[in-house]
Amino acid sequence: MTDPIRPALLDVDHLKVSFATDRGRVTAINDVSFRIDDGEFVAIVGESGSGKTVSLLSILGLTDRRTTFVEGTAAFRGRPILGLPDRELRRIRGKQIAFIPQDPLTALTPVHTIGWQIVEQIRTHETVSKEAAKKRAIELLDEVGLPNPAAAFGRYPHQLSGGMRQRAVIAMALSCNPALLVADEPTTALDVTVQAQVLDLLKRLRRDHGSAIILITHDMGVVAEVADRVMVMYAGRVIERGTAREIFAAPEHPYTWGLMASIPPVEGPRPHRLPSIPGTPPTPANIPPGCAFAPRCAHRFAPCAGLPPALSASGHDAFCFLDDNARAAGRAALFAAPETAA
Amino acid sequence: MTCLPTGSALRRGLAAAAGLLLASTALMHGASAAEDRAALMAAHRGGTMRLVANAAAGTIDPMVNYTSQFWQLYQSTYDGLLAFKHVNGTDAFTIVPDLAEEVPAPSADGKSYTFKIRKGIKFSNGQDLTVKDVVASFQRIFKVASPTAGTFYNGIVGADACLKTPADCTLKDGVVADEAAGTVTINLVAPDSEFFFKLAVPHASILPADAPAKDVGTAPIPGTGSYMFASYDPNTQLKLVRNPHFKEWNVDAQPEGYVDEVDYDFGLTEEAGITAIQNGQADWLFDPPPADRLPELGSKFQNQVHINNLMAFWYAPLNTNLAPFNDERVRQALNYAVDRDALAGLFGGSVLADPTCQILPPGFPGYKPSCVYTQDPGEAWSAPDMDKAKELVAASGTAGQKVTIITEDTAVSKAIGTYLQSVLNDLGYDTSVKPISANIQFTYIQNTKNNVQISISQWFQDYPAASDFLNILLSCASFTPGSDASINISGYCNKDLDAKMKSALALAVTDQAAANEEWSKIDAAFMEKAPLVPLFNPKRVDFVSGRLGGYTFSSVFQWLFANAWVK
Amino acid sequence: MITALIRRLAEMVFVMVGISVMVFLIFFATPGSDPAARIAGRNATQEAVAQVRVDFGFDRPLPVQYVLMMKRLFVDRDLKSFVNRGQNVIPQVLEATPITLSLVFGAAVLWVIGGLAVGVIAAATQGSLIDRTLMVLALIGVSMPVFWFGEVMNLLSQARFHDTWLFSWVPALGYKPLSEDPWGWFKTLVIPWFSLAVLYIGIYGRVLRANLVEAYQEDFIRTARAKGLSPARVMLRHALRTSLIPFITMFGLDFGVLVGGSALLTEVVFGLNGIGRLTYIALQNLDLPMILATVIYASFFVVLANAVVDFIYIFVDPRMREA
Amino acid sequence: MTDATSPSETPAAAGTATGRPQSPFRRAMVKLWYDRAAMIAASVLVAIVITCLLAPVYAKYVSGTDPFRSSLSAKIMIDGKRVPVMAPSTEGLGLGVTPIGPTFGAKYMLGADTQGRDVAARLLYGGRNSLLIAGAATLVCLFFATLIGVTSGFFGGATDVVLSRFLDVLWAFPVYLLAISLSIILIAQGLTIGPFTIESGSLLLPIGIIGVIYVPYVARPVRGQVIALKRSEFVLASIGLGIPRWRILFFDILPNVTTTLIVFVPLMMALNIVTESALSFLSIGVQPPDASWGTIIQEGQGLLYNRPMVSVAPGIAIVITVLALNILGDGVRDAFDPRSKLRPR
Repeated sequence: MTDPIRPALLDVDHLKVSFATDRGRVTAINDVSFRIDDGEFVAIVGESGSGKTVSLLSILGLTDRRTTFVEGTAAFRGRPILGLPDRELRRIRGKQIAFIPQDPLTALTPVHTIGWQIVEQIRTHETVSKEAAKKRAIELLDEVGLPNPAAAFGRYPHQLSGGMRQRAVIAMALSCNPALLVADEPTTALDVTVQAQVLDLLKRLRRDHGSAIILITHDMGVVAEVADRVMVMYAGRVIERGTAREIFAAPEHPYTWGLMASIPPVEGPRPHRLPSIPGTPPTPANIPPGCAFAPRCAHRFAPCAGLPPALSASGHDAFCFLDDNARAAGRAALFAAPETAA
Repeated sequence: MTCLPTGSALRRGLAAAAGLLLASTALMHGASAAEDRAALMAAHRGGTMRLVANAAAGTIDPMVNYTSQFWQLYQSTYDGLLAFKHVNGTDAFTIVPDLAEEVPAPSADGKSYTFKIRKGIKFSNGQDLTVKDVVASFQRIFKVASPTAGTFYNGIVGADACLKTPADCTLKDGVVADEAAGTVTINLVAPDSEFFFKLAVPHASILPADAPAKDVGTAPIPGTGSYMFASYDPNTQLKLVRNPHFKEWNVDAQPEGYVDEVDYDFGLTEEAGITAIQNGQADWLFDPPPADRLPELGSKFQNQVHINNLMAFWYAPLNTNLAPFNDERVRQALNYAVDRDALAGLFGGSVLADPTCQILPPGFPGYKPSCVYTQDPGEAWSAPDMDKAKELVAASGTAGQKVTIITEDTAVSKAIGTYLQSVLNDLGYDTSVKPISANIQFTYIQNTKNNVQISISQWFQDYPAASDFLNILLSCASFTPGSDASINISGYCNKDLDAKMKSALALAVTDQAAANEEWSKIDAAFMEKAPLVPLFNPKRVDFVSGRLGGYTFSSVFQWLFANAWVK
Repeated sequence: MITALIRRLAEMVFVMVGISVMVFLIFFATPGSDPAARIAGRNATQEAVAQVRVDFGFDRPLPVQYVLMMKRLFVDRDLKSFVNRGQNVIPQVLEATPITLSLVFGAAVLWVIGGLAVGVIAAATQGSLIDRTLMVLALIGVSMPVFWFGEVMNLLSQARFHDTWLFSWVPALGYKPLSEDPWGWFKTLVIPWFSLAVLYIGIYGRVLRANLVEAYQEDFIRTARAKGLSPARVMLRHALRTSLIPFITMFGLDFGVLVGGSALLTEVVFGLNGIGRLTYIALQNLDLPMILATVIYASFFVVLANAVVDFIYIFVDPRMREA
Repeated sequence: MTDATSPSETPAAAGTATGRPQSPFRRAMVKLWYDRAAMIAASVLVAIVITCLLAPVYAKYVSGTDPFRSSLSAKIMIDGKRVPVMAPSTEGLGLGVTPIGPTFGAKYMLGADTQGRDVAARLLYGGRNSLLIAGAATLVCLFFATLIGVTSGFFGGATDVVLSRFLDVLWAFPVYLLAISLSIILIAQGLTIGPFTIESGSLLLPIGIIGVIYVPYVARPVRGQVIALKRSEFVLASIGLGIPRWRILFFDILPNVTTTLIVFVPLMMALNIVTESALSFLSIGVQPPDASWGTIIQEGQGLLYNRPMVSVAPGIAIVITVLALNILGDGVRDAFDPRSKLRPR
């Protein structure tokens, strides 16, 4: 899959992000490495607070430079982008890497029209006339499936429904034909039917534009539908990685099992209650030493007090002490559970 | 009072200087006055003079306005039948004929005067002055409810009816015109020794018969003076220009002015006014200079400063009907205790105020220097006598009572109040000070309903007669309980002295000198009873521009702008 | 829209009537407020006082007096001062207005520019020394009583350093009409403008900085940055543009209140005969007609400012348009 | 100083470390305790208050003069020479009398005022009054504002309409004009309410006036908050459970309003000090011989040209005090109600 000659689209290596707080430095992201190639659709999955958004924001230089410290390397098409001067980074941001924010209501500046904001992005990166930019914006709005795009152009964010806003945001992200789209939970704020439409849209866009997509989500169901590859994050680390098929077929980390179990079954009777992982994820300030998931893990045992072995360079792997047998057994027990409970 | 010697020496020195100045001007008005004046006129005539003041003085109507600020201007814009002489100092107390050809002698019973009106005088609108205008003007005093209608002109026959129903005022038998003879005869109910003075104040100005029979406010009425009001806006400017129809008829009564135009600008603070004069942007400031500029004026600009006695005094009326000042001893005690030199300091120093312990101001008819409330009683005040004061208070047994001093909220009045509070506290009272707006304080302290115990006030002469102080401020008739108009603020009514004042007024009709003797005795008699605490006689500081010449200060109407030049 | 307008108008009228009634009642509750004797003049006879009382209608019941006075103020427009006899009240107010407007308008220009600059620079350099210095200065500006600051400015420019090059251009206190002497107008007003503006630069700078800092935590700022916009553009077109809404509200109300006479301390200190000083003097003199005229004028501006702010709100914030 | 860009609320999380949930009040106090600027400001304020309270000591043992008694003819020793406190001008015509300037010694450290009184001693006494009035007026204001705001917001209906209109009228009346109108009347006559009479010179008058004029500024946000609370779920739940209204008022509404009020305290104090000085500057605040910083500035105005210290010194005292109050106010607001947008004026 990897082409040794051509550099990856985005190559992140040993990313570490820490925050300055009142009580000293707190590490939020630790030792995150991954790479994405052109046209790939990668999902990063985890509960809120697991660091999935922060890691991507820090790569894009969108964290607060005064309070956030980013270490490690990240290269976009072979060019290191961490620590790049803001001026140069800005040429990549928005043009080659576009960001689709989570809540389109708060993510759009309320006092400007949709069209104005799209035109602004186009004209920031390309020297085109206002008219041309407007025409382009309307085309984009049309492309993302907004009915009556010319009218939508002059609308303010609050005048559109949630789904329309999300489409508008996607249109904006697409405006410079980016090579990489980073979508931060684009469907969370939407209701189920609209969610499906937006996901379809993303899939279609990848097909039409050939952009790679990183989808940040906490919803394994979404992942199953669209992703080529999956990374599961917990407490600032990647704890499992593999192709979507591998992970859905044979999840290896107990945390991933928990996530999978929380997907409502597509067929059959709905369970009374979806099983959930007991406890809450730790905040960056109090990540326990050793395996961070250990306190919530039903399978924890003595070694979990230390750090599990690092993930292998590629392929399907999990950040866990359990050996393959134990993994298989745990997996089996978990998937059986809902049925027995029912 | 260790600083006294220097103070009084300075005072004496200044008095001498003032005397010299007086002598030189007197000379000028001597033998060849007319020629000198012609020469001066040739040399200095023309130009525009700029006067400045913090604020205007209200209505421009000479029969209604009762402020020294505008009375000063009326001297050269309007004429009465008679006038105060336009000269320096107390010579200005002399009555001279103005629109009348001469000062008439009274009739045998002393109740009627016949004035022969000068011919050929025109109002500034070109109309001729006739006897009709004179009659109408006297009616108008009542029709516009002039503030002094009931006090100055109530002695004219028919005035009673006019006061009751002003609209129908005719004064049919009081002011009688003889068109053929060109005379006007004024009949009085009783002889009045001060009637000429009353005719010489602006309220008795002769205006065109067709002047509106109501307060004209900001619309000037044509007059006969050497200047006329060209425009008036109380917020910005009052402009005076030469009366085109004026021809000088009596230089003592209505001299022709030097300058062509007078711009009187309002709205400048005192500070700004002083600065403007220093920079030569203005020629004269109406308001007294602020205290913190005085040292600078007295040293750097001493040639531009003129200091003159005012016929006025600052005093503290004591309410003789309220404790503790209903006790004569307390009133005397306070008189003894007050350090009048310190008070003069609050007014700007001993150069600007003379301590006084009597009611009549120096130089005034009937004035005889005397001071009982001092360490060595005699002619002049020397130092407070605290021991005596404390004895008196102890005798009265009033120590510890509460006293409230009502002052104006101006700097000087408040400072005096604060000082008096210290004195009263020293005497054993529990004292507080209550400053109220200057505009309200004067009526507030008069009304017995407000139960004012002691206040700070001033009295300025209307015309040079002892009665203008003593009779007005302390007669029983001036005391009206429950009214805002009760100028006897002390509420002091002494039947004996009241009778004496009446007889002095009557005596003055025949023998002014003997009457003045009487008045000085009355002055002293009142001070024995101490219904008020005289504080000091203020002086007027005029700060003028370097180019202003011909400065003349009349003791009646203060600086005479028509006698000054700017070229 | 029309009903809203009418409602607004009714509210304005209500508030103004309320204020005038309040002032009227306060006036008649004041001892020594009976203007008859003051109008009659010093040493007037009782008859003269009584005459004045009848002439001016002080003997009539209070409601009648109120209605008559309002009628003379609004219908006949010839209400006259109690203190300066014959002086019409309305022209006085009209003449004082340009002075106050000059003062407040110039100060407003200064404080809007200053407030924007302080707020934007501080927010852009948040946490740095520049930010801290600006915030301390702003706080000092907020903490200085305006009359005292004005006095100190006077002390420096009129007395202490008047003879030096620094302040030798400063003219004497007072006002010069713009129409007659534009340069003089400017020179006399520069220091009053500055003195008045300092407080508001402080307030506006602080509020704007707080709003901007808050805005920077909003998602849309992240979106804007993710779009690759320059920091300046993010600040000005996105953060500032959204933070301007409370800024404008504040500005409208402050401007209204100041034009309505709250600049009186500055006017008193700098000898400017504006509305504030007029009101203050009228209050001190208990000149009821003048008080009523100025207070109604003042409340009119305050209420008007409220209405204008609501309107501008709709203009600036598209979210308000449908509401 | 605080930064909320970090994804979690780290400082707030500290509460859980002790294992026992802290009350919001305690937590806010702890946060305030760690706010360095606010604590410095608080110390400065305490120092100012103590210094002002020591005014009689200063007057008696240091300056040795009675700051409320005129001493127009007093003399003091400077450099072995006896110098009059009130020196008549000796130059030229000898116009004017100038009080002694700052000696920077024990006596007349900051010079004398027009009455020959020690400005430094008066400054301390003035500070007592300024602080007292500002503090008391704040309490008065908060009391009435809470009363009106809570009554109006909680009971609604006709009560609300009447009170809101009343606030509207007060609101539209420029603050200083309102204060001046009230002062001119009350200072002339004092105030009589039933059997109680406040004398015209009493400090209670400026306290009352300043307290009242800012009521709308506090009452409106309080009313808004009460209305919001009334619609909040926990109050609706209480109503649904049939809990009596007065209980809801005292146990659910008032404690929540208290936070707002605490935030208002230092800000209102700062505002009131400035207002008091402005009124006294217009000579309608504290009445002589009592002093406040405003009256000293006002008295010094007449000496600005020759003895600027008389009005500069109290101005600096005001600036320092108000600055400290504002910094403390910022700290209190950050600690108690970080999202509030209070802007009392």
